[in-house]
Amino acid sequence: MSTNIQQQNGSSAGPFSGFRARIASGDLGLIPVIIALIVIWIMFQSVNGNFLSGRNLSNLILQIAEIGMLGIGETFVLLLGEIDLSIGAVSGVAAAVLVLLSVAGVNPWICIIASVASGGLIGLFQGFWVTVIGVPAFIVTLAGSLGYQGILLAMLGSTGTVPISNKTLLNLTSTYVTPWLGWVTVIVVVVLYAIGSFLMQKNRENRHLPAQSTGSTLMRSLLLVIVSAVVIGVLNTYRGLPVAGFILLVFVVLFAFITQSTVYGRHIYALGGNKEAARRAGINTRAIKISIFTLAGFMGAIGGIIGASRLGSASPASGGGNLLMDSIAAAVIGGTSLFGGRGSMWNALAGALVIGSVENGMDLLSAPSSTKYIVEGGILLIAVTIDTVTRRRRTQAGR
Amino acid sequence: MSTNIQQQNGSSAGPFSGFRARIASGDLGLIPVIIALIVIWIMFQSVNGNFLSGRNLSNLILQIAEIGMLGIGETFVLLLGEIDLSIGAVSGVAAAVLVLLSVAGVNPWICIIASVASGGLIGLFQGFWVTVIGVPAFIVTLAGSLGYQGILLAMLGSTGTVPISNKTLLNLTSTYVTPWLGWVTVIVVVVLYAIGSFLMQKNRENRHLPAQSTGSTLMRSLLLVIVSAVVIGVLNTYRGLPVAGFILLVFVVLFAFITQSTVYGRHIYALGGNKEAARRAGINTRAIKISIFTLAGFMGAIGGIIGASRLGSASPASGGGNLLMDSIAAAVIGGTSLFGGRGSMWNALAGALVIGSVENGMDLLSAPSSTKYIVEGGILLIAVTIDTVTRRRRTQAGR
Amino acid sequence: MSSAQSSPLLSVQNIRKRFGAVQALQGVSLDVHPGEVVALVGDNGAGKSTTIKMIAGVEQPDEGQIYFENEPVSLSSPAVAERYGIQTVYQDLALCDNLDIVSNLFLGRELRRTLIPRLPKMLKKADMEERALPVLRDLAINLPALTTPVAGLSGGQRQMVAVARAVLWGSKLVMLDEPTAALGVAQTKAVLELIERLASRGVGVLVISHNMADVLQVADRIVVLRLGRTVANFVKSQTNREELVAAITGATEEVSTAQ
Amino acid sequence: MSSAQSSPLLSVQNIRKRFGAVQALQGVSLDVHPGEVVALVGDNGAGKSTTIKMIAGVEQPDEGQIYFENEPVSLSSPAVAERYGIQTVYQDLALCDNLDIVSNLFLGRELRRTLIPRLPKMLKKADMEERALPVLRDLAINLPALTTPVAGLSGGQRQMVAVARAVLWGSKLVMLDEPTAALGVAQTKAVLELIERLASRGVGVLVISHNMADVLQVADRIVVLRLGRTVANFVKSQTNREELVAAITGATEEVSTAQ
Amino acid sequence: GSASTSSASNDSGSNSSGGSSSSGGSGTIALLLPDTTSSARYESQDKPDFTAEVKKLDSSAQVDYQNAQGDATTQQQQAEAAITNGAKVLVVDPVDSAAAATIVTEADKAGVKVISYDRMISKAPVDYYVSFNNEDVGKLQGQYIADHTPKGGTVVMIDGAQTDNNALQFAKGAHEVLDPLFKNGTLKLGYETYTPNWDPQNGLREMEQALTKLNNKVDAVLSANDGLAGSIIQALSAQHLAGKVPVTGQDATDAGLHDIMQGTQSMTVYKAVPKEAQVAAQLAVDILKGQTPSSDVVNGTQDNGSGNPIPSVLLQPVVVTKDNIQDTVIKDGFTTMDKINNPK
Ligand SMILES: Nc1ncnc2c1ncn2[C@@H]1O[C@H](COP(=O)(O)OP(=O)(O)OP(=O)(O)O)[C@@H](O)[C@H]1O
Ligand SMILES: Nc1ncnc2c1ncn2[C@@H]1O[C@H](COP(=O)(O)OP(=O)(O)OP(=O)(O)O)[C@@H](O)[C@H]1O
Ligand SMILES: [Mg+2]
Ligand SMILES: [Mg+2]
Repeated sequence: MSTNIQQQNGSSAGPFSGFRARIASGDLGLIPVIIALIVIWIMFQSVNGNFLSGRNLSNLILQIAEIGMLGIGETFVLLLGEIDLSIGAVSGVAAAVLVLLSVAGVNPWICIIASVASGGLIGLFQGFWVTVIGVPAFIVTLAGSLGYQGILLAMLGSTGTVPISNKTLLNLTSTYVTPWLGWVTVIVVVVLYAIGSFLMQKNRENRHLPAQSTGSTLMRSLLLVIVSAVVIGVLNTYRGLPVAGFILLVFVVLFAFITQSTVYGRHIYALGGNKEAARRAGINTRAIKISIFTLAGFMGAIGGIIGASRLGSASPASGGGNLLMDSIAAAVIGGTSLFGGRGSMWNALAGALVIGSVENGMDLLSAPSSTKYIVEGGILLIAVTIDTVTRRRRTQAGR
Repeated sequence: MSTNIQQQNGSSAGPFSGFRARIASGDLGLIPVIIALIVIWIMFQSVNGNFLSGRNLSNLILQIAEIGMLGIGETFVLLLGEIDLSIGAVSGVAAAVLVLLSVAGVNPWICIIASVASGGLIGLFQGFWVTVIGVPAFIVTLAGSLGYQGILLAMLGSTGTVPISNKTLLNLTSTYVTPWLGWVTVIVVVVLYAIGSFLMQKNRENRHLPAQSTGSTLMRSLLLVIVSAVVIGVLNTYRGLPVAGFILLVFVVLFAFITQSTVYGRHIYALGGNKEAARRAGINTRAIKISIFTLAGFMGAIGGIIGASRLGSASPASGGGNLLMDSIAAAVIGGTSLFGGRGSMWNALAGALVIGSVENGMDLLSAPSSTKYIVEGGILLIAVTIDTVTRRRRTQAGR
Repeated sequence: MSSAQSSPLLSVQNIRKRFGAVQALQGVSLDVHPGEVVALVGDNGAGKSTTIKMIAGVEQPDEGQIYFENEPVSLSSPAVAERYGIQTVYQDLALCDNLDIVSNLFLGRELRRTLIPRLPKMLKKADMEERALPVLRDLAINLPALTTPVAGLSGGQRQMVAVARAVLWGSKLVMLDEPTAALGVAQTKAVLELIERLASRGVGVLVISHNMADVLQVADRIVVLRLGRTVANFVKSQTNREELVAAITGATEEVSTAQ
Repeated sequence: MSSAQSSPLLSVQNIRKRFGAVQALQGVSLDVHPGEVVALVGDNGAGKSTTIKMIAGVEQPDEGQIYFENEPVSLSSPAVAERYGIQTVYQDLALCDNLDIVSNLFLGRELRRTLIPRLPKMLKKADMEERALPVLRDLAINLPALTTPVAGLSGGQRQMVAVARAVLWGSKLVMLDEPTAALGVAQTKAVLELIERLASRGVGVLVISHNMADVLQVADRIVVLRLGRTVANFVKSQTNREELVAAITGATEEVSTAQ
Repeated sequence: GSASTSSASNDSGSNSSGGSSSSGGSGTIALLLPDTTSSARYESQDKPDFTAEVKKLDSSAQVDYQNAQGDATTQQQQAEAAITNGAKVLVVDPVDSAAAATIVTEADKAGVKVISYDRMISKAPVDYYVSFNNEDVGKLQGQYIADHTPKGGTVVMIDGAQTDNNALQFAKGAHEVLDPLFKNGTLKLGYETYTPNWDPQNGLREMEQALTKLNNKVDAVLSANDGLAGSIIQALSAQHLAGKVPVTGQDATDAGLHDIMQGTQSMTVYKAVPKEAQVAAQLAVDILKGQTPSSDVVNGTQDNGSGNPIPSVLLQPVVVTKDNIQDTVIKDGFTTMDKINNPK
């Protein structure tokens, strides 16, 4: 008749206790995709010594900025157990809005706001249709992507590509965080992280709740110091951290915070895990769903702006090609489930890095197209296979 | 303490009883998509009088033959709650195999067998990876589609388009069932259907199980007579039923029979409904999953063969474009669920007809690309919205 | 433990509900007063769960009216019901398998901190864990660490999480659909005690159970459903197991005592 | 109704199982003889369902051995267990919501007709419906039309479909995980009778229940689990409710009578 | 760093890691081509011819070949990769003429020269331009139709992908010739459509629908390229019209020339790709060696909106019909009669 609630490893455990517990339970989080990334990097570096140069990493960061933004949007939608097939087309429309306004002489910031607003509006429309009318997201967004492609053609079809001449817009993706500012950023981030972790640990210890050990907190902070210092150090050998990459990182951190630490984020996971349970718990599932589709539209537009800035133009082909599949793949490779309720923003970033690295590396090797396709497919498969096989313990540990 | 098992409307009910019961329960099957189809047809016919001509219907049938085949394959995979993103690329590879062998002078039937076998082999590989290694189908088939695109380029990249000169292969999609043979077919089908329904009804009545009324059986047979007679009659005003359309119909009927009336088909639905329950019932879930992916590969290849025969060639663009999305959309528009366990082969056919009709109609109007895209998207959305809204009663009636 | 004298907290009047071909409810009426424990009993498929879902706002009745605190109410969603102070433990336990025990306990009622007004509120994770512990301890149940996802819980453990949830939040009316079905002896006792504690705090309790011993122990009044219809309404002190079973199975017709 | 004299049908020897951080089983041993009804009891989370899942081939033990008809067996999947003649009713009822009642009853055991050898077999739908009717009638339950999907069934109705399934197919050993938890009075009685009928046909039955009255009525022998370990093994005639409850909750230590 | 296509011949010391600009020998030339689907020429002609010519002129130079698969963003990534790899000259056939301006800007910053190949990069200071004029291609197609369609005849125009800038230019050129005729009633435009993705499947459906709509009253078909022409001929032959109606084309693919020999396709616009590739290779090697290309190669200038005239090599596209196959494509060694009669 005794009650018995097991406690997690308390504060007395060693610095690696959390990590070891995770390995034991098979919940590895980002570890598999990071392993895959490291393997890919070592592979390419060994074939072409330029791969890990500051310059190429800087290229890589700029190259994934757009996919990363779209991947974040897609991750939100996937967390709900839905899918957004229009995010590529939305980014195209947003790019066209941006460029056409800019060409008409509108202030660049107003262009950006209008472009983002158009993406949000499209997302809102889709969210409404999915939620209130109840048509499956797959169809709404597929039909949407056709429609938006039509709108894009109507906007640019007769003129073809329209170049951007506004410097502010072009600079979005061609300026860099100066080296010393990069270092300052690293220091600020690490200090904030360390203080935050320490305060949380103390708070939990004071309440006699299971908490991380001081050793573990220190270890994590140290790891963060090393990784971010190496990255900034390498990037500074070229021109520093690209501003677009910095913006992407800010989005990832912001949305990671929202999904992990806010009520809204918790409700997203609840909806993805069991929609009916969430509804019965009194959560306003409709509002959340609509807001997420709107958010995905926003992120699509932001990706489109970055894409347009990088290309220096918008064209009827904007938002086409592999963009959609790449952004879904980024989310999924990172470990986000297609069935909802599992995943994180960090997954999207890691997945975008995997895809970006493969494309970047294959281009660097200037392999024939056929080889490129085959190798890209192969690496994708292997990266996720690593994830699956390491995660299998978890599947065995339960359902 | 009385046991009480409700009986369905017995044989005493009127001819429409089954239909009325369906309406009441909200399980409308094909009705919404057929309504959508009729609306679309009336719309286009009112704008362009050629739309419902024998000639254009014959075009339409040939135009949907490939999507239909791929839609069938995709439906099988969706029934399991999986997805196949490679079916387009597989059809491209199969087309290349077909054409290259044919150009090398191989007997056309052996070309076809080799092409279909290559599709099946690819499907088998994917099925293995999904089932045994456990990587999500989304990733396996996405990576696969990249890889097969690479293979296609390796086969055709340096030569470009390779034309077919073999008459047998070209005739697959350019011959027609002669008018009188068409009528014979209609009669055979209707008679078989009527006898089958009647025997089943008698069998059930003899066992005192709820059965359709004789009136209802007669009504259904009559409906079948009218519809098929009208279709064949209209097609015969041109050249008759295209052989490729006949083949598609045979596949639909065959696979509809397999999914609805065989043990294998029942197990597919079980797996799609609740994988764990199916496994616990002792069903060999792995074998079924692998076989379905193989089947999807087969259907991809058959679609590819039809596509190549129609184009009279294979090229690096084979299997690309909208083929994949169209075939998934065909399945989903028809009413097949993306989450497994609900749908049918007839849905795939109906969905392919919807998509095909829209594209056919828009091309007939030679609308500008922007309008085409927008209208296609709009019709897609509206077609499925009709389905959703009429089905809503069902959602309200439970989950 | 009163009934007739005070005005009812909840009054369900003649509701009907059809699912496709099945007429699940064809006239259900019942009252629950504040501080009263009402048991809803009936055979399998009699419509008990459906009745509860109507009151919880999960489904909407085709006909009939529900009154809460003497006002006619339209319970169009669970969120609305919750705003009236109604909490429910469902038979098909509505938990999010991907979330941990604490998250499920606080789902939709998370303790929150406003960082910036009008922006998403932060979760007070430590506070929630702290508050969850004593509630779960009260329920005499073995549980793994509170941060494990509920996917891995045993049948009884899941049941307890659902019960704890309703108890934490129900302010006026708590409904429990077979809350002790999956529970062990000690846990069943704990839940029955809990129901009594709730009632003594003035909360109305509507409980479904197939266990006549439990029903007779905990309920003040017993409403019997048969084939989607309320067929009897007993006061605990004036009935016994045999009479109840007879009413449930229909061995007696249209018995109705008291009230 | 024998036990020690015949050799056991099923013998589980000291199995252990860990799920991530939770050690669910840490030494479970039990025997079931042909024609014998063995009850497995224990507190919530004691490991009863996990034990049954090992025997049903749903999960594999980390350590320990299972013998079936005196042979060591490796129950690597439910299909294997089924081939040995083992059928199970799971606590988290494993039904396909999109299929109808008849299809669920016959799932994996469909009556079939070979049209062309080596090609998919045809379903004998009418035969299955015909055979399902009497079995369901026996179980004294209200059911909607047999061709409605099980998604819309009530808790008890689902439970009955699962029980009927196991009864239809279990040829040597039938395991039932809380089969009467969601059932009404009449239905519970029907299931208990069914268990007795099965045993009298020589089938071994392993049943989990929290209801001591039912256990004492139907079981020949009672095995008690506590915190993942077998702690006691009673012969029905030599024990009583209080002793059982004491063993379950750990009020007495390591009691073990008979066998 | 070393590139892989042009083999291991020059691997000595160039595989050292880190160095981002200069890699031993006389350096690398990057050849950036747009796609593999709109025409087979890029993989089957441009790439091998260009590479061979470079090798011939300077055996130590390397060619770093990239194909963007029709995606402007991919092309930009590939340009970045080439610059990272230390290429000194970029030969760019832009997927998108306007978007490729950013490639020029980046190359400029890295001190890398850019040759705009086949299609002009607009509004950017490219160093040289080697091409056939896209609008000229359209004009040739349009002129052929104007010359070979009976008065009052109905013309069907099947254009390329509207999302492809080049397709817009082809169509523009054709309309420049035909629009006056449409206007004065000499010819009738019966049907016109762009073809999404240049997809032959779409082209086939469009032609079928055009025939249905016009009730087979079609007197000429302007097809943007040979790939679409193949689909158009399929649709015509189903109506027994193949060979009775003029059909244009572009690229002089083996399949297209095959149809010309069969009489089902009337013409194709032949752009002497080997010549183009050779000239571009010559310019690139000259730049690599620090020499100024001779003025008899660079035969003009072209305005691309960048403010400065771009020194250009302008080549003349040629109309190929059954009559002049021998004198053009065969004589140039572009293809062989054997390949035409028996494609692949
Ligand atoms: N969503 C639904 N769709 C179709 N029929 C339904 C649905 N929900 C309930 N029913 C039917 O309504 C009737 C009443 O079901 P309900 O769940 O209310 O019974 P119950 O009294 O709770 O039974 P139990 O004691 O077995 O839980 C049953 O016959 C059931 O089949
Ligand atoms: N898949 C799983 N993953 C993680 N833990 C699990 C899993 N399955 C069971 N457990 C844990 O193992 C222990 C035993 O669970 P089990 O389901 O066997 O209990 P039980 O005796 O059947 O309890 P109840 O009477 O409540 O059904 C529980 O603590 C549970 O949390
Ligand atoms: Mg119920
Ligand atoms: Mg259990």
